[in-house]
Amino acid sequence: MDLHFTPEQEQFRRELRAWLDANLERSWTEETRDPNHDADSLVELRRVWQRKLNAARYIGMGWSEEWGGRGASEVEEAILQEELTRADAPQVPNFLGISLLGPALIHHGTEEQRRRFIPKMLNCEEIWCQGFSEPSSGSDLASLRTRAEPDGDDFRITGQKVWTTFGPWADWIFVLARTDMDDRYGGISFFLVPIDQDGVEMRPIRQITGESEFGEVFFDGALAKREHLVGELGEGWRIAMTVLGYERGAATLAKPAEYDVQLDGLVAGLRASGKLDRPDVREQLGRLVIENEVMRSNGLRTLAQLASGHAPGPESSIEKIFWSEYAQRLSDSALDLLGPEAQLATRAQKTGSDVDWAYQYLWSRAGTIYSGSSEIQRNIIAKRVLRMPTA
Amino acid sequence: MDLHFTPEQEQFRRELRAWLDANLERSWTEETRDPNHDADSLVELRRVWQRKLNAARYIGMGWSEEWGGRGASEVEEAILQEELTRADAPQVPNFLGISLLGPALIHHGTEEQRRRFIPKMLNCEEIWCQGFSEPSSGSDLASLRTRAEPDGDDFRITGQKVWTTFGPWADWIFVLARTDMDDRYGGISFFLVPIDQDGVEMRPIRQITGESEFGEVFFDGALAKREHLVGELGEGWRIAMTVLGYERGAATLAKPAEYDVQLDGLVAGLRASGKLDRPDVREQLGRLVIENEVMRSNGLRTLAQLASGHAPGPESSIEKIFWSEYAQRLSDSALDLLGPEAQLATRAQKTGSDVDWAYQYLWSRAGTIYSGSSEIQRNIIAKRVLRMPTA
Amino acid sequence: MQFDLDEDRALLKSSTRELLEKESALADARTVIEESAEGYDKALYAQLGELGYGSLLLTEDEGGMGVLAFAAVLEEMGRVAFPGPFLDLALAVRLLSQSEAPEAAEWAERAAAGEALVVLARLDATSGSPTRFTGGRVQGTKRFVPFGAHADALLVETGEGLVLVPRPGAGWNAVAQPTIDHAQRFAEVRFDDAGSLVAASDAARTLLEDADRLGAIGASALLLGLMDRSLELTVAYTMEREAFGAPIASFQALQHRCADGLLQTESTRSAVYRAAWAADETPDDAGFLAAVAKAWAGPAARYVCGQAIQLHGGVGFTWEYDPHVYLKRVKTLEQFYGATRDQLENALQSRGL
Amino acid sequence: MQFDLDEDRALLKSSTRELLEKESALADARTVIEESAEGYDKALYAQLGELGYGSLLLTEDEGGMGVLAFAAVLEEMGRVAFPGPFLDLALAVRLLSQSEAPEAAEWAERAAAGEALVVLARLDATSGSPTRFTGGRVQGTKRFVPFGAHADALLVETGEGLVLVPRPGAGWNAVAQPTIDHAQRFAEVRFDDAGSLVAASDAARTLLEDADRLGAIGASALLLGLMDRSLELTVAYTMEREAFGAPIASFQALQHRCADGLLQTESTRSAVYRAAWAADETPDDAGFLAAVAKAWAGPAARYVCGQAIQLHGGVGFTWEYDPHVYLKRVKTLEQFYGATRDQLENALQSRGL
Repeated sequence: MDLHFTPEQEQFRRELRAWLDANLERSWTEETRDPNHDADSLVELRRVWQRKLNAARYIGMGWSEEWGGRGASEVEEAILQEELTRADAPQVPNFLGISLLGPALIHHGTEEQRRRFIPKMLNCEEIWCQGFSEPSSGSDLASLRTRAEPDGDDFRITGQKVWTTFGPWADWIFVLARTDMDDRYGGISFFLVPIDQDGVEMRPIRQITGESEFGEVFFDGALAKREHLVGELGEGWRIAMTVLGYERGAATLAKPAEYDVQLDGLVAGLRASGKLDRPDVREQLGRLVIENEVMRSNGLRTLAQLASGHAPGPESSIEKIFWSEYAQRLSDSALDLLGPEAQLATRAQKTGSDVDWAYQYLWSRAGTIYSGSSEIQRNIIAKRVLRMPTA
Repeated sequence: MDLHFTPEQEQFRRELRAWLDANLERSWTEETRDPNHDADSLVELRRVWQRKLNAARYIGMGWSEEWGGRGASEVEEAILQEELTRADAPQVPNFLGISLLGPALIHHGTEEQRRRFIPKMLNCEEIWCQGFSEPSSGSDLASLRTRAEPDGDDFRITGQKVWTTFGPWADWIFVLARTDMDDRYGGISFFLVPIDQDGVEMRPIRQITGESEFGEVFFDGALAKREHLVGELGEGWRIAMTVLGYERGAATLAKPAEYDVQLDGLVAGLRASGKLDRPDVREQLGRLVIENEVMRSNGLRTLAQLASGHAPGPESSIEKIFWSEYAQRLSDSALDLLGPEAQLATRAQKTGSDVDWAYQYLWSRAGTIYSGSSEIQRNIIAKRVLRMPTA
Repeated sequence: MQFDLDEDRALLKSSTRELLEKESALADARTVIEESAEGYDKALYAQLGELGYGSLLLTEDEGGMGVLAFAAVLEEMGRVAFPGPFLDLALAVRLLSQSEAPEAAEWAERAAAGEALVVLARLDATSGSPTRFTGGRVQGTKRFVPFGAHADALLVETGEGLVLVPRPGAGWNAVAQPTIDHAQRFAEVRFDDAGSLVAASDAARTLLEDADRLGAIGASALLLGLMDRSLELTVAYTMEREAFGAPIASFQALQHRCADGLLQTESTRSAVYRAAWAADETPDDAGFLAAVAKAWAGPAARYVCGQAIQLHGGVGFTWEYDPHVYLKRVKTLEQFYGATRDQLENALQSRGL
Repeated sequence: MQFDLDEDRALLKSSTRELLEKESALADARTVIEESAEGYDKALYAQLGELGYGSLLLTEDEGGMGVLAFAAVLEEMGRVAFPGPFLDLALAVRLLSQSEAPEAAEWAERAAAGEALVVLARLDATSGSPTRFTGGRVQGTKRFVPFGAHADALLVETGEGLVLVPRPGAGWNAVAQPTIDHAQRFAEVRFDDAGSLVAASDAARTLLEDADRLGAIGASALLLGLMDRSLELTVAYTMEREAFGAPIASFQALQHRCADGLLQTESTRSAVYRAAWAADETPDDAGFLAAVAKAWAGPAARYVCGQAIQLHGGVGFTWEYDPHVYLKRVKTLEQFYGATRDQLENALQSRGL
């Protein structure tokens, strides 16, 4: 057992920190509180930030040099995400493109597809969004009904996708669509579709936070060219599932780092209000602190497993459940402990604790739903890890 | 809305209290701590206590005068149970006979059966136990496999029953047995079987508390006479389900009274150890106090519904879940709050709080399992109250 | 014993439901919440005033129907997330009607009629001196004054007692304090205004204790309505929504959480109605029971309305669907009118602990 | 980075499992727990001593294998609810071996070899004066001394430091303190006995802090083993047990609780091994991580082992089936070696809060 980072990894972290010090001018929290910003200018800021990161070769780090990467390991990727979180850097607009589509193209795409799409994805000339979920297939993704019908050499896509993060600003969407209505898994194919065309309508979805970071997309005979089919016909499900697995590890250190920042804010608020010495408050705070540290321990373990060549299995469901439910406990407790000031509206006013608690409280509701709800994750653990039978 | 008891009910309570003052010499807690007692002498003490209660016409109070009762309402029955609990009186050995078999005989038995069994049940000349559950049919009671086969006019019973409370001291057992293997519900009949015969073997089951209040019974061609069949052949399931419904209401006030006694003990212990002023302790204590009061509010509501002629429906599942899970939270918190002394072994030593916490902690584990586990209760609420569909 | 409401109150409750469903269905309520400046429909409040709702919380002798009737109405208001200061206004009316100060009766009448908005201003600003009443003027700053910016008069808690401050000619020196709950309009109000004492310190304390107790019961009744309707919406949604070829309502894990929701909701009902009935009938234990109801209702509603979002899945996280309106209301109501932690302490203290 | 144990420790762990499964399967452990006077198998402890387990917790320089190896062994002991003072003995050995007092080395050796039972006596009686060491004698009363009645020597915490008291000729003046956990044998010991100082106040404090930390890690490792095995037993039982025509393992509500059990158990594993590794390798944050591990492991084990009883249904409540053995051990371990509440406070303090 060895939880030390290697000297090279430590060196990577030091360089990254220095780079962030030099290049990140304002934290994301400050940006979002700046009344001169609107949703569009914030996206533009993120685009510029991604270009900076890309120029410094921090985007797609795990890919080979040929595709702009450095062949970095999962550990370095995790360090990158941890440091970006600690520094409160903006999230890059193409994070779904980078984490899902990039690997899909590298492993399953054609040479032409890689050349055409990867560079513009990396430097954010084109923003990508993901077209997997549909209004009536969320948890049960394979029940999707959007269909792609042949039209000459090409395809025409009809149906509806939803929860497309960054959809309202995206140029392209990668879509799972049905090319065979009868084959549940084998009838799904993977297409790249430009959004700026007749037959594609993108509507923003307003979230409970008041923002509209998601969209829903209506396809009405939208054109998907044959050359923009990824893999073979009917390989879409397999590609999607493989690629979802590549997300592994990246968030293992970033999540506890994110909650450390929030915990520091909570402590500051409690200190300011003179409550930090109350035993009831300390007990609740202590629990939040140790839970986050246990989460970090799980993360280090996953990372160590990856580093020694073990693929993490469905145990990653444990991490998903843990961080998403913890985030709810944390913001919920903060609202309780800090008193009415913590309820002040999202991103409107500062509290003594310098965290937008009301916003976090609302936003934390999404984590247990997206990317496989807590219910689905528990099903996975019961069935695939504990091998409990299906009813 | 009116949660007052009637003047008659208040009068009943006053008389009962006076009677208890005069007749209950030592509390049950004191008796159980008396090293001169063993399990048998404690049962004997309970038998004597039941006779006293019966002589004062507090047993089977809801039955008609013909059968020893006073035609009392559910409210009076609830007051009786509440006061017995407050006074920490011993439980009567025939409580299952009184609450289940008595009503079964009164509503479904023959005149001869009533005359033969009810008086001896009331004055505890005969102790009854219940033979419903089987090793492989617990939650799914209707899957029971003990069978009764005709033998001339009579029946021979073969099979196994389990969780028979007071079984080790019982003279008779009322048994659900299968008279038709193919009819899930309609193939079950209700028999009265003497235990002291060849073909019946009763073995005590040791519980996690170390006591053996339960038994398991093995039937190997045990004789059940035709005259001891209750109702018609195949009516057993219907009778059992009707009779289980008669339990309604009796515990509604007794449970919160029981936990009030424990809460008083917890407060005394916290006061003695100087912890009662700690905010973390007060928060936890406060939650236990208010939860018990909410339980009492539920109980008063159920009772008021009964008093105004409404039958409580499957909502009684809410009360079962509430008290059984509360009892676990209460003893668990007490062990945490009172420190190591609260862990001292069951009924061996007193703590400052004068409650046998370790015993309560273990015993509380049973409540969420017996009489329909918490899982079954939640199924009932979902399906019968909320009308959610079966998978 | 009887748990059902008597005929008058049952009729009040059902006619309130009818009125609210006609005049302020959730969709309308949401329009008011999301678009109006004041945060409530003035015309509708005037109509409620005419119908006698404004004086509902007064005793029957005073022309009201008492706390139980009030709780029944608030439950219905909770169900449709009825916007505005109904609870706060009722507390002010009750308080003013118990004062012997000459101005009080008139303001009580106007407030009850829905002609004037009067609410309590309690919480002092976290920094600065406590609010004082000296030389006929109120000086100090109050935060989280409900609907304070639009009030016609404020009942201000000061070191000297409770002071009625009519809106000054130039309007309030107020800053909006928008919270997580769009239905709630708080303001921080800075006072340097003329006012008149409606109750001196001891009398004020008694009145405010009464207001605290009724505020707790009222907020609990709102929470009851919110969680009751939220559970209904959730169960209905799970019946419609299909996954893996079956309505998700058939999945046991979801069933058990809905069952827990029912347990929480029905237990809240028992606690709230008992506390409200006690406030009318057995005042000795009403303080304890009010604390019990509020300490239970807050976390219960948070559980039910949080689960509502979870069980709605993706759409539960959208602005368009309703569950978030309930969750947000719940979070604010849980924190105000005696936060859970404070009510637990109140419960212990009223039991002599 | 690597999470797996290195070869030596992995071998130690697997050979410990083999040994314990052969020599002390749960059935045998239960016989010792339920029937023996001492609460442990003396011959088996001597055998463990011969095999070097007694000095395991010493550093490699001192002939041990350190904390990580120790945790791995305790996890295995937890799995079979291995009875006796193994953890307490190891703490005493470590402590004695760090003392410079002349008697200490000899006792350390005998204790490590399984020839003498030495344990710590920490908690003063709730009434009476704190334990003192004056004029070469220890005077005072210690409660909850683990396996104290059968100890050959006790390491007594006094106001003057840590004092070694060999069993007096007439035996200890001890009263058994049986708890909920039959596997644990506590005694209250009244001292008026000759002893020798093995560490004076400051040095004693340092040694005891070390013992606290290692006790927390050791207890957490035991809890890990207990819940790990308890979950296995439970999942296996739900696969066998049928209701309504299907194995109860197919019911989603039960599946989700087992899934939560795995989450709790595997998270405990991460926390315990990280803390143990840190105690060997990065002592600066080992105190914090030990507090984290213990504060997490207690409630986690209580959840898993409590659910084990619930999911076993009726048989879970019997003496015959094993789940209660685990639950009882868990409750005691949760309360001792730093109760959850105290470890939460330790965690905050070690973070400077």
